[in-house]
Amino acid sequence: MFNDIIVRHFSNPTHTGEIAGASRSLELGNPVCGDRIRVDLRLDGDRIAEARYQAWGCATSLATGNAFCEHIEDKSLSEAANTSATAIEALLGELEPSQMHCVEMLRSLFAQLGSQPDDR
Amino acid sequence: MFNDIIVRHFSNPTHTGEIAGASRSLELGNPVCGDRIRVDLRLDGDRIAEARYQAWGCATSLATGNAFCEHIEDKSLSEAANTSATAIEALLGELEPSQMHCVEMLRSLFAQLGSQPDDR
Amino acid sequence: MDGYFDINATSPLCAPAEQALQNALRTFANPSGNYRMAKTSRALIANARASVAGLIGADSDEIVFTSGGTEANNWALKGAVDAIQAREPDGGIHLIVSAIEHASVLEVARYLQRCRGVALTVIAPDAEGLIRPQAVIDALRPDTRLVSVMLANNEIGSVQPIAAIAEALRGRDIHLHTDAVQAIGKRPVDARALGVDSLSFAAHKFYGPKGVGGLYLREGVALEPLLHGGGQERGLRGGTEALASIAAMGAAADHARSRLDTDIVRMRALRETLREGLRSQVAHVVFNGPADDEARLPNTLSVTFPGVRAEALAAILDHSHGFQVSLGAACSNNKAAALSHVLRAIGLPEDRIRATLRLSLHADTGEDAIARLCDAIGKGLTLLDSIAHPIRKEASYAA
Amino acid sequence: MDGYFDINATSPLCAPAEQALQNALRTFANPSGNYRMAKTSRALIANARASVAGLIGADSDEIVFTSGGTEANNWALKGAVDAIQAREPDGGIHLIVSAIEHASVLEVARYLQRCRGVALTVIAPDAEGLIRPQAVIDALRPDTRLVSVMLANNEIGSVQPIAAIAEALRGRDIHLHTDAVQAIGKRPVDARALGVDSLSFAAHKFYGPKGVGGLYLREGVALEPLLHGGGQERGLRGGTEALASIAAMGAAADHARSRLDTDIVRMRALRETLREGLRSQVAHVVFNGPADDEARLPNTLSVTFPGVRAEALAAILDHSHGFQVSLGAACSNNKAAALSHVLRAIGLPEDRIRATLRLSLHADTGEDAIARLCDAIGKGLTLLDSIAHPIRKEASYAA
Ligand SMILES: Cc1ncc(COP(=O)(O)O)c(C=O)c1O
Ligand SMILES: Cc1ncc(COP(=O)(O)O)c(C=O)c1O
Repeated sequence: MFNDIIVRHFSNPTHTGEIAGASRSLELGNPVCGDRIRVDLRLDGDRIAEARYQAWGCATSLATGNAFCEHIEDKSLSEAANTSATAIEALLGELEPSQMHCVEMLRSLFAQLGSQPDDR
Repeated sequence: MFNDIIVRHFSNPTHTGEIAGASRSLELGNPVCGDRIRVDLRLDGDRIAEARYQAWGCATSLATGNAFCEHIEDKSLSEAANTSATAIEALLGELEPSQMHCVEMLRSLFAQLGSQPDDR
Repeated sequence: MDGYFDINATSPLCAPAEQALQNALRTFANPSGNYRMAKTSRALIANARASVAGLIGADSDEIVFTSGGTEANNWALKGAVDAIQAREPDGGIHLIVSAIEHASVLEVARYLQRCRGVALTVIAPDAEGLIRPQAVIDALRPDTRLVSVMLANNEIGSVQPIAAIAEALRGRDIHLHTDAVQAIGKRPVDARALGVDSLSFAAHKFYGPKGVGGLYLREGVALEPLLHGGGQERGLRGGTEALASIAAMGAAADHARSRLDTDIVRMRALRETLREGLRSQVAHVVFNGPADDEARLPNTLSVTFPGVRAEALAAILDHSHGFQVSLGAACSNNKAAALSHVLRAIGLPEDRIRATLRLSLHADTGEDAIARLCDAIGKGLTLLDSIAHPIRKEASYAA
Repeated sequence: MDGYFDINATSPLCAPAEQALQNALRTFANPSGNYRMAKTSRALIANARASVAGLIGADSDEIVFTSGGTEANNWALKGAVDAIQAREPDGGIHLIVSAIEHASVLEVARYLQRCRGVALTVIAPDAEGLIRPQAVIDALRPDTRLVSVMLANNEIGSVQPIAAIAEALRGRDIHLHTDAVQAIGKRPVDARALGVDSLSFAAHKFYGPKGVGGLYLREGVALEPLLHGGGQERGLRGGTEALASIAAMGAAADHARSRLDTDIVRMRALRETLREGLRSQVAHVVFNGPADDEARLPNTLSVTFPGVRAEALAAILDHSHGFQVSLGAACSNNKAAALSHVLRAIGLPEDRIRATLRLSLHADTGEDAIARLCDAIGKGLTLLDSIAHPIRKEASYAA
């Protein structure tokens, strides 16, 4: 079952889509269940002016993409990348064991945000 | 459980007691469950003027004594003794398996009625 | 209900249980569902589990719901045997049970002996119906792996020293099961304090519905399931949950817990009134079971009327006076089958067993109902006396 | 109820069952009692037994009540193994079950293999989910003593040729059990005509209460009890009878019987409407299970939306549209455990299983609810498509 935060994110996603000519893209796949998330960013200097995502997977994965974009949009890249572990976990609310892999995915997204694009 | 006939006979027995100076007595014991019935008869010639019983045993046994006395009282000895097998069975109504031994007791009583006192 | 003196057989629904059942009738979603409706069903079960756990001093996680006391007893014994045999395929299993267990323990023990290669020792109670811990110790063998002694006996109300038995068995790798079906709601039951590995209960003995109950399974104790299936009850007991019955059992548990202390005091007083009433009404009457009030259920009287066929007395009480009581022996042409194994085990001879009634009362029994019962018993005995007068076996029994 | 498309999981109480349950709540006497009150309880059970027997073409004497389908399935298989092992302690036992049985059969089969020395063969269905009688015959061994094939599958609705299987097994001294839990109330079930030795049912699948059901046991067939106890159910199943639930099950059986013919016609029509609605709403949709309408339950649709995560679609249907449906696979990090064993058995690859929903409707489902469901599915797919658009695995699926 889904907590209210997850429900809001997957049933009324606010940040879906692609960004033509995105400044940067993050991409992620979960090898076990096959879930995938891609996030496009439009940067305005250090500021994340726009974040849009596409996702394929279970409802919690879809919610994860939206929660991530909502959280980072309008933040500076470094501020977003430095989101604390506690704050990351709080982003999805309380999860059931079968949904825990989405916290992992979320952590990966934040980690990618912090690493230099050319690190990849 | 008890049918209505049995209930009437054991809860309001009409023929309990002994007859001082009885013309004849029938007596019966069930070796398995220990039930006992004794019936005293006062004969007026061939007519059973009075039948009284004492019994110790389960409720159906107690009812059996009363049903027997009620049935034979005021009949001639031969008429009572010749009560048909069907009529005997009908006297106690429909019985459960655990109550069937009372039909046996009833049959014995009728059989004793038919045999000469000196047969015993 | 006014003439009902057979509460140990089963109880009516208490008002809170009936209300909970009514409320739950429309909560029908399968708790295993992946949608919101299923949440309500799951919450209902979780609440009931907490209520039952609270009643018997357990954690929610230690409670598994079953279809009643019989399933719980079957499961505890068969599930333990399966688990032990799986762990140690070559080891023998010796099982000890008391002779006064309910059929749902005794018949399982006989099945395990007959079909599953289990060695069985049945230990006798003393004349008061008590199983001394020493009797259990004396029966121990190196391969003893399983002991089942009931907490309270349904017929004579004797309460067994389970905590002492648990103490004696500690450290020996023996599964100790207790059938608490008859104790719950009639005395405090604290599964953890008792120190048992498993403990069974049935809702209908504490004013919940029939057909639902459960097993307390101490944390860390493993049993093979008896009902294998779809993973319900954390994989321990398959089957779509009996939602409404479980909800009602939870409410009955809360109710029983809140009333217990006053109920016990009241039942004791009522039972004393009944005992005194019988003594004054009947010349010759014998009470079976423990002499010590601490070692008996507060609501149960096993009464022998020497020389009387209790079956006939019970029939008169029912049909002429509207009282429901229970027998030590049913009328049957099959002697052995019909005699109470409990009364036999405490040494009553056959004629005494056939002369025995069980009177079990509830806390809401009226003083007047007790007076009327004593009066009816007196009248019934007088009637039976008048029928049997010259041929009765023993001296006159009506006062 | 309006958005409820998960009737195969469980059904709500029908009005007659609820009424019967209400009426029975005050009938509390133990049916084993020796007094008049107990007669009412016994009559209630006898009536329910006759009603259930009438629904499935059996004699009252052939019906034994249990706590549900899971207990009935466990009992049939374990009880047969116990009975056979008691008769022939030295003979081996080979058991055949289909791969698409419910967990309450499959898990029992695995238990019997693991703990009871039973040899097990699991036979595969064809791609439509049908077990051919020849597949059973091919699996036979000289020591085959037990076969269990369900009458109707809960996930894809395939109806198995049980009568033909029974015919093939006749004279071989093999116990044939069928799990009819999902068939009853959805198609005519005649236990005698099927020719099986035992058949299980659960009230909550035909609008009766949860936690009660039973086993049809053909006259002359012997099983060791699973619940040993106080001699209830003619010694075949111990435990104080679940009076109110049994009464409600009886009423549900009468109700199901009287409605069956019209219900079937109506469910078929509704299912066609649903199928057509999905076809017109969704570009790419696959229906699983038998092509032949005679070989499938009239109310069940197993639908695959290739390229879609059904779990996400179901979540949207629930939270945004109020529809309850069931999944072919739950979201889980443990791949194997979460995938439907039925869909795997008919050969669906993992991504198709994760793309599958089960829609099971009831006869009172409104046409409008079906239209709204199709619309909601269309909207849900469009939303998912918009989220996944550039990274989805397959071509666009919304029409
Ligand atoms: C001591 C005891 N154990 C077990 C049971 C069995 O409980 P149930 O009939 O609910 O299965 C009973 C009562 O019937 C009992 O008195
Ligand atoms: C085919 C089948 N058999 C058995 C069962 C088990 O029934 P219950 O959950 O009532 O024990 C179910 C449903 O849960 C089922 O669908």
